[in-house]
Amino acid sequence: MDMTNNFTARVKRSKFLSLLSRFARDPLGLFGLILVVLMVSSAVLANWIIPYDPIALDILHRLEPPSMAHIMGTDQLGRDVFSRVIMGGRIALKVALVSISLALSCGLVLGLIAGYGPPWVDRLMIILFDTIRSFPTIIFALAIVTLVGPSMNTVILVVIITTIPVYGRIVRAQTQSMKNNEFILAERAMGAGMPRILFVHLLPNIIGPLLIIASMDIPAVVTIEAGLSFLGVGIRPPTPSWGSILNDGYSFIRNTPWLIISGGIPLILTTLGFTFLGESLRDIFDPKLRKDI
Amino acid sequence: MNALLQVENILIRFRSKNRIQALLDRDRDPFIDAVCGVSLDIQKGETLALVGESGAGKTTLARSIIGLVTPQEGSIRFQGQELCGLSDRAFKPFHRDIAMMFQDPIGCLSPRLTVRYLITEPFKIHKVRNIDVRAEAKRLLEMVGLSESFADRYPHQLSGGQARRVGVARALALSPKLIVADEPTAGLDVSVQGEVLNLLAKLQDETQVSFLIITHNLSIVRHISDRMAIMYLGRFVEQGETGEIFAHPHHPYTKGLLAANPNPDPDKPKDQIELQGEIPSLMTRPGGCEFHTRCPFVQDLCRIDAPPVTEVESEHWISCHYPL
Amino acid sequence: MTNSIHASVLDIRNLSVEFATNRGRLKALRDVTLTVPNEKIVGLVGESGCGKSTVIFSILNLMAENAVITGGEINFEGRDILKLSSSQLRDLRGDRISMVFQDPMTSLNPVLSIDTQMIDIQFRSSISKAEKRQRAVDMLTHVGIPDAAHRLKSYPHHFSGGMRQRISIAMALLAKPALLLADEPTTALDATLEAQIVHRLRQLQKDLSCSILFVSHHLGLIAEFCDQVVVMYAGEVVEAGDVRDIFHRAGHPYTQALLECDPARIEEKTRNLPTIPGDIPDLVDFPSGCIFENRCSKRFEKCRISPPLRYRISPTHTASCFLLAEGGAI
Amino acid sequence: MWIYLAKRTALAVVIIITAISLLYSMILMVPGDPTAVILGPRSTPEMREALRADMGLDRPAIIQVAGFILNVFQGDMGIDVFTNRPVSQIVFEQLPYTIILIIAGISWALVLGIPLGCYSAIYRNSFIDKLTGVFSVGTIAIPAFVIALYGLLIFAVQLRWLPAIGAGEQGDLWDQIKHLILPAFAIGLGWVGYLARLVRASMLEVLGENHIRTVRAFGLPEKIIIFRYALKLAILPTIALLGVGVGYLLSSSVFAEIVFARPGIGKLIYESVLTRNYPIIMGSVLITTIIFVLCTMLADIVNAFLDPRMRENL
Repeated sequence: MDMTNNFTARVKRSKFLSLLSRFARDPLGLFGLILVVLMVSSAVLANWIIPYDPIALDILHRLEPPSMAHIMGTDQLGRDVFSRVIMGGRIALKVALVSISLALSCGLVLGLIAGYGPPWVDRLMIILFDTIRSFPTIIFALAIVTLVGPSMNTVILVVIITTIPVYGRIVRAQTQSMKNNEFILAERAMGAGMPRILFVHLLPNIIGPLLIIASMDIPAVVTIEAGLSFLGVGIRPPTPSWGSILNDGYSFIRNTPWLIISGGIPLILTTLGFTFLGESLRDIFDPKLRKDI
Repeated sequence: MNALLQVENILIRFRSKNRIQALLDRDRDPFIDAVCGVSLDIQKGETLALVGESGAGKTTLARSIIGLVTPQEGSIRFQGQELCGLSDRAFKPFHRDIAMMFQDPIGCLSPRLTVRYLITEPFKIHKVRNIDVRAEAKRLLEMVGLSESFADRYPHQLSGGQARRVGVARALALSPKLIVADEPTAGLDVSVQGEVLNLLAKLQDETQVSFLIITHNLSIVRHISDRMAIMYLGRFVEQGETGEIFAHPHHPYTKGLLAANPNPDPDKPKDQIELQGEIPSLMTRPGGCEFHTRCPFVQDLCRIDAPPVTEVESEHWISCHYPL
Repeated sequence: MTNSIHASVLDIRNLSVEFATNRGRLKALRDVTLTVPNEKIVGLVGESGCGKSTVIFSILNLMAENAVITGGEINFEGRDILKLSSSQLRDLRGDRISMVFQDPMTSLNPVLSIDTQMIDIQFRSSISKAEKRQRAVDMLTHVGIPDAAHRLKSYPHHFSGGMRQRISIAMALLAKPALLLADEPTTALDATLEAQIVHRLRQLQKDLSCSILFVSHHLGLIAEFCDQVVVMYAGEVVEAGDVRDIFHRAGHPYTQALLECDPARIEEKTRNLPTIPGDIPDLVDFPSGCIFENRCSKRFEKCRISPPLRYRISPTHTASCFLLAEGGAI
Repeated sequence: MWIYLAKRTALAVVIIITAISLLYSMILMVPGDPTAVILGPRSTPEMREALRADMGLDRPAIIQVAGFILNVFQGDMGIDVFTNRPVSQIVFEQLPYTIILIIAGISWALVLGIPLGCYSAIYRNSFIDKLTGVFSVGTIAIPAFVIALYGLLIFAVQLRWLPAIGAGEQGDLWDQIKHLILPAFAIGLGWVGYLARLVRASMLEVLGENHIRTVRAFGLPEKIIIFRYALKLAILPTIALLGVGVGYLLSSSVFAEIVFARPGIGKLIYESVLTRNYPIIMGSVLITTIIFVLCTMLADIVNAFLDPRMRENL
């Protein structure tokens, strides 16, 4: 017993140091990391990267194929597609970060309440969570859009409403499985109050895996944003979005395939990047985390 | 007699089926009694051992003393004050005087906190402010025989024996009057369990703390306890002085348990009794004497009537129709 | 029957096993030598981390993936198991050698009935399904499962831990193996059940005249149940002998200390129980001398420098300690 | 078993009722005249007035919601103002197209995903396993509508192997199948990867369990170990998730139907969103939600039925 413990102690210490070398040994994780770094930095530095104003019209040069002047060509209104793609990435990332962090905080609080609170609160929360989860996401989103009207905030709202139950469920399950652990009973036996148990003892054990799951949800949110914008009910024109670029491309699919290609490739690369990175992070930090959530 | 802890006729029941299920099964009594009608007392500086196999209700009884489980009937008095029915807030001061140690030496420590935080946490919980956390941590670690270098470790970096010592330090932090220890040697090798038991004995000599020790390991009970109680299906079948019970067990179950914990000697006599069968489920308690299904000396009366608790010798109670 | 030719059914010589870990190679077993004679029960005793389970898992090659056998031989009925092909080894499993595992709650398949599982393991036999079922019922009755014919169709979760362990034993003995490996078969059970099952196992061993290699950390059980005892510490065999050699005339300081520590042996009440201070040495970064040197109360100069060999104390009794060297090394 | 069935059905009913109430309360929460939302555009003031009286908008919200739930359970989801036909009728006309698409999508995902997952688990770390790993993560990550678009671009527009739009001629089975291939491919691809990964993970977990070690110790042939002892357990979580899968496929089928201009619920909803025709949207959301809830219920029940521990205990 001593032997194995000594052993894990050393493994832990060296773990931090070997993090980078692990990435190097995991080519997909490294690939993901590079894609994510590219994506994030292009979103941050967008204003310096874009050669044209992404919403400036230039009717004379509409639907031009890629050239030196417009490396991804122009769309049906003559706007530079490359600039729109870069700005679209910025929007996608913004939507993802805002909505996931809000949903995560709400889900965390609600999940803790459900998991640690009295059984009737738990039952109520579970029914609420399960109800929201039982709406097919996109169809439900379309209903909300019809009611509230399309805008970026609607997209964020839709994502928050549909992801809170996911996080809430996870936090609840973790809390429930942990609240009868001996270390929590030991705290209660010492007279520790509910706030201390929740925030000093439960939260630190839940937050790690949750953050990894949340980071793996970024591609899903980017997909929803692009999807709604593709349907024309997401980000309002003329603000660029990968979804609306794809929509433009769809309308002209028979003669200008580059629009679809340049709207789709960054979307695919981003979702792939975040997914590979998330998988890799999960394998490093928490190999036991369930793979099917 | 003014005992430190006095438990009288405690009854703890759990719901065994939810309401709908009970209704469908026409079960008017969808409960199981984990502990039924148990009485005990512990004096200052004394150790009482609670012995029994899994499912006997030992842990439930222990948890009710610390307020984690609420008994349906009976009373638990600590220094004369009633603990049953107290709210969490009203119970809080008693957590200073009654500490509990849990079974799993490593699992009962919050995994993301350092040993220093863990052993000084009782001060934070009970708002003891005028202390130096570092010095206190050092003092407590020394008391349990660990060097100060352990203060910065995390639970998973400790061996079972070390973690158990940290658990003891935590229990000791507020100088309690009673420590309830649930299987203090569980998961420890024989060569290490002695260290932990010696430590508990030393602390008792120094501080006059009382122990309620729960264990299934009879061989340690002989050395660490003054009195012992043997539990079966939520009831005490025998209770008395440890030495007396080891020398003259009167209940067949006690005798069977003793026989199942043999002295490791290949030449010892093999005429001892062997209990048959397994502990019945709490859902289907046998009628009459509840031990009759496994008793090698069962007679007709045992199947019909539950035996009363009788004092066979001074301070030695058993419940058996035909004591050995 | 081949085992009439060989005096011992199992003969392990200098078995070494290593585990690949992040820190390097963990030398879990080093030069383990032990013998299981025909129709005897041999107890393998030691504290956690001593490698006793690794020994029996390596016999059937059921070890974790990061384990490598680096040397030695495992002779079973005269054949070295380590030289067998995987299909030859599979032919031995559950036929000539079978095994009972530690945790009865997880060692049976939860979604298949006992009936299915007990018929499946008789896949080698050409008798009819009804006959297989009858054999299963007979064996279940034999290990003490009441009303076995009716309960055969039940699933594992219908049985208590003790009953499941009886089922596991019944499955293991169904093919009448020459050797039964038992990895702490009663540790997860209550003391009274432990006694029942061990007594039953002893009876079955006599009826089937097989050998048992019984792994346990419970000294009382070993003393009562076994004919011979092998004591392991930190991946090495430190002492081996007849059960009375070990419990009455223990030679190795570790065995002596281990026996002293058992509170069941101490008749007088004491508030100062004996212990073995110190920890098991690191098995990756290895001490050069005797493995027990850092915790031994009788150590001297030589112990630190080189490891002791195995020395003979009596015809039936060996130990690895310089203090016992006068009998000569083996 | 019967108790479990009853409980699970009750839960489904509760969830459906909660879902209806949520949807209806959303209308009431949005600022503006709820009758305008409910009747959709092109409603006249008289119609709104009539509806207001009919719904009793002056009554407490809870009674309104209850009335609405009652209506839905009687199959009444209102009238579409455009065509003056019952909403339920319009939705049920489109439903079969979507259901066929989903069944096609999930079937090919199952047929390919489960064997792939098993193979990966059994031959762990082999080349195929690693390839499957990359493939499944990749297909999960790529949005279904992008797959649909690229499928359209490559196979229909550039290569012209498959038809681009519509559901095919009525009565011409071959034509209909040809029209089904691309959309089913698009919505199922992600699920091939998802199922492969799930089956692989749960298979590996089961293969590491103690009871598998037990049968190995009996020398049972590997084929029996995998197909009888491991697969039965490993498949359980997959079955439980198939219900959830229907929900995801309902979402992706919206895109597939729009991209391939295929009739179906998705297309219906999309057109209604553009015209802000709320009654149709509400009806479609309700019906798809009910389908989803029933599918998860069915999956849970099948799961419970296959697992003897659940079969008796619940």
